[in-house]
Amino acid sequence: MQKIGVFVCHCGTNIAATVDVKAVAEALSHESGVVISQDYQYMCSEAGQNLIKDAIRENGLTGVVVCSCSPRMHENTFRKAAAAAGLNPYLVEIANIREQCSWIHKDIATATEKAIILGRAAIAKVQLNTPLTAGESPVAKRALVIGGGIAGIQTALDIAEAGFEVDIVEKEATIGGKMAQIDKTFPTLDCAACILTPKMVEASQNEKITIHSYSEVSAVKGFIGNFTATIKKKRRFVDETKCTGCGACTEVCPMQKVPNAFNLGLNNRGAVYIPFAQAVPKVATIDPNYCLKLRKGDVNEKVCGKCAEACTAGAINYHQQDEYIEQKYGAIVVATGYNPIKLDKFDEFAYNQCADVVTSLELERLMNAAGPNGGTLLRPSDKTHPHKIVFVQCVGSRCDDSKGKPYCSKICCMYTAKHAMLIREKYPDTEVYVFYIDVRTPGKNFDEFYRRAVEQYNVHYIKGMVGKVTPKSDGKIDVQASDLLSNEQLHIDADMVVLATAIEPDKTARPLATMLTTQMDTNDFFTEAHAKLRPVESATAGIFLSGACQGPKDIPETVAQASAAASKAIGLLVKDSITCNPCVAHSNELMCNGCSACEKVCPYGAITYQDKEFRTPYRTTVMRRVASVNPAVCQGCGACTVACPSGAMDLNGFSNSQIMAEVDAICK
Amino acid sequence: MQEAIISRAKQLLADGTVNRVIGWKRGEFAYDITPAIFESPEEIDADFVYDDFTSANVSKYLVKESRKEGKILAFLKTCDTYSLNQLTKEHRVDRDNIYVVGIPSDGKLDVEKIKAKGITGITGVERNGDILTVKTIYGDETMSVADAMSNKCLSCKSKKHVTYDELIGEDGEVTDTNRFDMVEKLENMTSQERYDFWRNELSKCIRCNACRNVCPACTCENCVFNNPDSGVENKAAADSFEENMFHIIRAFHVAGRCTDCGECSRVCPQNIPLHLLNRKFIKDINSLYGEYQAGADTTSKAPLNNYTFDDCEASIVHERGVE
Amino acid sequence: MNANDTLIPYIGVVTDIREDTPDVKTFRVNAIAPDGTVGGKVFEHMPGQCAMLSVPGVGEGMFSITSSPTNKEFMEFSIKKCGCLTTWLHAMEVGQQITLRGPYGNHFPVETDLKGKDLLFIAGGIGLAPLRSVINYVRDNRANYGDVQIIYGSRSKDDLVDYQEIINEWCNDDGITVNLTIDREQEGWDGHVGFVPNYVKELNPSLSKTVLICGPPIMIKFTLAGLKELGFTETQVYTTMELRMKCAVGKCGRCNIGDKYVCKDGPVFRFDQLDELPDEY
Amino acid sequence: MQVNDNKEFQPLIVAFCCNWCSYAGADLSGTNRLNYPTNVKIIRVPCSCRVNPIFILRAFQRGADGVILCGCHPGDCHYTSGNYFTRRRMTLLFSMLDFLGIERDRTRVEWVSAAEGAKFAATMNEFTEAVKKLGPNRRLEDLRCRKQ
Amino acid sequence: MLKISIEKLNGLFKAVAEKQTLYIPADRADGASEYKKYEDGMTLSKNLNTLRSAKDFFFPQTENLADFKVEGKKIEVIDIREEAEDFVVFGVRACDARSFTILDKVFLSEPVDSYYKNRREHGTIVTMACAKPAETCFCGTFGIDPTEPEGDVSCWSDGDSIFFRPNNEKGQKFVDSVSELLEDGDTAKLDETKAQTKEIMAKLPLANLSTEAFGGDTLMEHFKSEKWAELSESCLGCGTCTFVCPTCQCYDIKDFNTGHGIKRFRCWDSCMYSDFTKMAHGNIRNSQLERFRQRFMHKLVYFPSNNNGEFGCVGCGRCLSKCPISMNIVKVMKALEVK
Repeated sequence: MQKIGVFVCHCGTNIAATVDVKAVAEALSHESGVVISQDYQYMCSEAGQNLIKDAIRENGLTGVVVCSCSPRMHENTFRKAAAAAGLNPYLVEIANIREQCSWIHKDIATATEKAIILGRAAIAKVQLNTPLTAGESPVAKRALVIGGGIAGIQTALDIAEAGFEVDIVEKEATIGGKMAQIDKTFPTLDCAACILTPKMVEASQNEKITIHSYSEVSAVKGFIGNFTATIKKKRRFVDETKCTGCGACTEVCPMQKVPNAFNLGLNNRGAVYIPFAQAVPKVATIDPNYCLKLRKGDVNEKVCGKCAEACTAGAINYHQQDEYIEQKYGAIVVATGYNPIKLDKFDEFAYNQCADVVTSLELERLMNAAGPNGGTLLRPSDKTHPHKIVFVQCVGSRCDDSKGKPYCSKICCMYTAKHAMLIREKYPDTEVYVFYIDVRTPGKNFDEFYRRAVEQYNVHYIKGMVGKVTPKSDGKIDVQASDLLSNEQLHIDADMVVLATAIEPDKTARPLATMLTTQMDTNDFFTEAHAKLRPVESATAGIFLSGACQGPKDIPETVAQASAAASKAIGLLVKDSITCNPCVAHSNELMCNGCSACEKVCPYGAITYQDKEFRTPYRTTVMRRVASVNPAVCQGCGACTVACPSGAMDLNGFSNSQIMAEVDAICK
Repeated sequence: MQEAIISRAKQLLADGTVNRVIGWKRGEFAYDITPAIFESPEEIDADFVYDDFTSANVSKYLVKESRKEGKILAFLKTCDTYSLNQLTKEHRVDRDNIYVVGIPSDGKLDVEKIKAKGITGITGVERNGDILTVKTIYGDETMSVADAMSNKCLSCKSKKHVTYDELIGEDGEVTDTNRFDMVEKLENMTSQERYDFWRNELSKCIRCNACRNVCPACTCENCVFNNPDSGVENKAAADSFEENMFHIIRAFHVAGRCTDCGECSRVCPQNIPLHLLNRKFIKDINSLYGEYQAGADTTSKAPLNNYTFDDCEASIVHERGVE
Repeated sequence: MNANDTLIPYIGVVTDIREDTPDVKTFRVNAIAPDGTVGGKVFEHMPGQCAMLSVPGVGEGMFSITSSPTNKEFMEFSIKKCGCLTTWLHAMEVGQQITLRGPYGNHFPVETDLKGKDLLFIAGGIGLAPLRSVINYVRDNRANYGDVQIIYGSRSKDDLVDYQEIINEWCNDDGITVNLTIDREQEGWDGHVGFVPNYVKELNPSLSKTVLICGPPIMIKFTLAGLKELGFTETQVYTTMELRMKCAVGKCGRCNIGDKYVCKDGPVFRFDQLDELPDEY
Repeated sequence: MQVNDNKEFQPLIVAFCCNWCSYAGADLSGTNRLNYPTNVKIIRVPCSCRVNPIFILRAFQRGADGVILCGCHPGDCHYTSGNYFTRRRMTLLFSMLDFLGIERDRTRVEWVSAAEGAKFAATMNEFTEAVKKLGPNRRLEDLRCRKQ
Repeated sequence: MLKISIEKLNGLFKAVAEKQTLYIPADRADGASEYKKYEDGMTLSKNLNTLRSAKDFFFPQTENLADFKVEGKKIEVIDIREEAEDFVVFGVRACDARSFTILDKVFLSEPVDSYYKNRREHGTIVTMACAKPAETCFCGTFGIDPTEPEGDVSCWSDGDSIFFRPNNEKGQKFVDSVSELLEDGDTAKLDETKAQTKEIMAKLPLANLSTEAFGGDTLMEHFKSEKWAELSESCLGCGTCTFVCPTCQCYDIKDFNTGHGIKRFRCWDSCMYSDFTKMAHGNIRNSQLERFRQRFMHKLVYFPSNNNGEFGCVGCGRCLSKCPISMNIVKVMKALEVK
């Protein structure tokens, strides 16, 4: 038989002024199962809590209902009090008779009547409450950072600094990401390499950090504190442990017509290569698509082999195979970054027809001292000095058709101002035009920076759209545009056109999100757990977001978010175990159909399926596919409980029968 | 057609592809055909039938049958293949253990419609083009085939088999139908008229559960209406509320999963147009969330297990025309 | 409409609750007079008959009446916790009212076939509940019956229903032999250990006895086989099948085994009667 | 249904509120002392997506005259996607109730954030008035549950 | 014999309905017919039989048995039974008329079901002979003559007039109450109609169906038959056959908490339902085979065994036309009678 204690709080006069608390306590004392019903000035006070504790002990209460302020206020207080008296804390229910009764009503009679009904509902519910125990699950003290750009590097460094092992998985041959390709950074115009490469070195030298370059995450299983990831180390045909990065192999390689990916194909490199001078790890990699020996198919054939001959360390290994590493992690940070979009759909800009129409990232390389032209800005087509350069903004950004992206790529306005300024600084004879829709400069010193470009460097900013870019036979490029302010059609004979290309999440992000059971928006940016309050966490517990994989960001923002993600991960890794929310869903396997509806609506990937054997009444067995909920991952939203047609899914603390009992009590 | 099917069934049994066949067995009269499982060529020769009255959708039996030892041969009409696909998607059948032969259907007849014409004592039915001759102990009667056509076939949504291992006959296309006409007509009534319409219909319900038990989407291990803990368990409607509730919940549970096979209305002993409830959901889903045909594939997310950021708000219901 | 209908129940009040085993409680039920006085029985019955107990809103359930008709003060029900209603019953306190209707079914032929006979009671677990009514009836009409032997077994000592009554009363009666057994060795138990069917064979009771048996189906099956081995005939053995009863009035259509309705033709059957029925039990 | 002294029809409104936004919004309207009628009784659920259509039907069966479901604004769900499912489910359910001739103004979904105390109170005032206009729920009630 | 011309029949209905509730088979929009409370302007359906049988009037699908008030530990039983009002069910066919003999054996045997008895006592059954039996009819198998229906009053139509014959006191009372509308009539044409009907009966496809192979003494033989597996394999386990059946009477008793009291009600249940025999300790008929067998064994073996050979089926044919998968008692009988 239930023994329920009801405790009605006056909250001074907050409740008592509008609700006849004595009448409420009296009325509720007659409810089925209620053995004690009291009122008190302040239930949340120590004396009030003691009243509850004593009642639990003396009456052997099986449930407690406190009619008081909002459960958002003191539910925890009363749960703790119950626990202190030996009652499971989840056998406490709150009837909110302050915020949702006394404070909003004026008439004592009706407010009291309503308070009684709310009390009844809480009593009806508590009768069906079951003791719940928060489970615990251990935390593996190691983090996985996916992506080795500035975001990944910063996150890894911060986590390592806190004393935890970190693995960086980078799909390219070196870490560094996009920042390594950038020439200067806005708004300070300091050299990107100068600030990035020390960080790369730091990462490589940190004992806690393991860098898996030229590697991919091929599988992730598990849940917060307890992930298992499989990392595929792609074969680079060079033994990383032996290679000294001397570069001798790259010099002897006879196949020198490989488009240099690091320079975005603006020049060539060898089939065996080190991406750039400060690459980390500084290890050579052989591109099997171009290597004369590997392209043959049979490495035992006597073809080329010059690099192996040149390598004094004996690091070249044509027989190398992909290697798979399985590792346990407590936390995963996604830092997969971005890429400029492909411009195949933007024929109007003649990008594919004309070598002198370049993207902004290509311009970075063209202007970089380590770039193809050693830092001198020359037209890619004829290596001449350009005198007139047109920048086109929002190429593929803020598009309302399917060609581009609906969002603002955020960084273009600023880097274009930077490019314009740098060009005008270095080549005062070069005229620079910028066609823009708006110039967006929210950020510290950003607007000043842009104004400097316009005012000091006389960059021609024209509000308008570029309609068509046409390469002309004389090597010039006709840029046809409209000036929206003067409403004029313009034709500019440009030497170069630079397209501020929209950025998009890396292509590896979506398969990764599937593996991680994290959510993505329609643009493939990872979705944060809460747009405002949990901006660096994914909705899936234990998976954090760093950098542009979550949305377009500039470097300082990326670094800030990287550190934030790191601190969140550290917060998780310092725990030996995590307490799970006991108000989670659970599946009744006898009723489960295995239809997967619950799995489809679970935002956390907390539901998995297994084939289980069930006994039939005839002493035979049948195999059935049934769902099971991982309580460490489930957050208790209840979406699955409604998606489940058979009602096999139910939610602890808010079970079907509990909610229906409340409905019944209210409608009684 | 029947000959082709029978001979193929016997072949597949003989060559060991399958060890049994699910199809239809002839009855006492021309029309009382029972789904049945055949294990030998003799049984097939004796009783297998495929004719104007083999309207039963046998896909639901495969939930149980596909888990048994050995592969089963299922002859599926176009609409039945949608049901099977949906079951496959929901992991309710072991598709690998089923050999599906798609068979064409040019529309099945509904004996209830013949009887509704006042024709009784039926001993045989002959279809000659558009004319149906019903032989009775009181003499022959004729009527148009269209008048005897089962409702589900009158608004056939597709002549295309969406899953099969082989086909007998030609495959058709997904067709445009008038299947939402009646839903639309009801939508255009006033709320009171709709209420009266449904009260009249649903008050006929005897809660025999035929609609649920025949429904290929209703394959729950334990139906909520049988589960005392579900809060909706009941065996008979003791109040008009319970009549409404049963049908709302039944339709809601198959919303986005119902392939519109029409079995519920076909088997209803009280001739309640239950399919209209399902079609209302289908129509809503199509118009609000984009065209969706349950069972057309085995991978798409059901509309109720899916969303887009810019779905309409529930208030759209309030904004519709007539109250 | 003054005629009573058996479907309209009486009200009884629980006046004592005894915890027999971890999952069996024995409830004492008294009648309640219109003026509110509590006492006496709600209705009379014969040993082996059943009553439908109910808590409105929770459900109805059929239970055998554990007390003997010779007890004029109260009725008792020994109830094992297994479903929704029994869980509720187990949670109730003294003073709780419940509804009763009955008595239902036939009874052990204590005034006819069993009269003057040596009796052997074989029970397993909660199966003692219906037999206890007969045992106490026999004890209270001692002169009408011959020797009485009781073989009772349970999973453990703690699972023996009515242990105190067995030890303190039955064992002290003249002419009653009580043989207790438990399934597995247990500390503090120096009695017999082993399953009931085997124990029965070990004890090798005299073939003159009439046997009344009740317990889990599997126990009944093996005990019956054992008895037959010993030379007993089916006409000597009675059992009760009240578990199958539902409406109690032979109308709801559930409890029948073949053409016999357990609630009307039973629940007490002689095994030769069951033999004529299809093997559906 | 409650009966007042002046015998004006007093509807019973059941409001399901998600714990994170709407329940907090309701608290806020209390904190700000924004009145709404006592007819409204709130049931707290973790997320609007926890609300099973069965609960809504049950409320009507047991005597509710109106049922309102409040959750976080789309995009703000504490569980990221719960209210999107709610939106589809309830749209279809309400559409079905309407199809069966149940007055559509008896049901409503409203997104109320934790900051929208005023909106919560206004919504409840408005909804109560709307249901009051409809009169007692007769089309989806269970006569057995009607108070004598 | 007393008669009324068919044109005047509605006048008779009106007169009856003035004094007591009258139910007549009326046509529905979908062409089927069902019993409806007579109101002015309604006409008698020409259909052979109603979708649902007349059993509903005596054993309704749901009925309140008793109410309870529970407060704290106290329980109050409220006997809600009231004397039923007199009513007339008109146009019951011979098969359905016989169903009351069967239902009476269940509900009026000890302990008597007062709810059923009450309605039975206050209800007058006016039967109507059949003239145009359907292919699904096989009442003859159970010794029912559709031209000689039982009931409190038997009626016949010869196409022009309806003839009345009271069969008992209650029937006489009914005939007396409308006697001023009736006149004496010649039955020559009626006899001809009856003879025609009998001819048709002999030609019905199920005319030769026999109960010879069934009855109490065939229990073990049929119970153990191997044919049940095949017969039941496609059964959906719905309750259609049982709910349209005029003789099926299985029920369940449940409590409903209204929030201000408990209502105990009885509702039809079906032995075909998977949870029919599910109780706290388990299910005694776990498979559809067992449940399917139970239904037909009950009608063909158990019931006759307990009721002097009377079968639990009246051959109305409803299950033949309503079973979703067309499995029915006729197919079962034909399968089982083959040795």
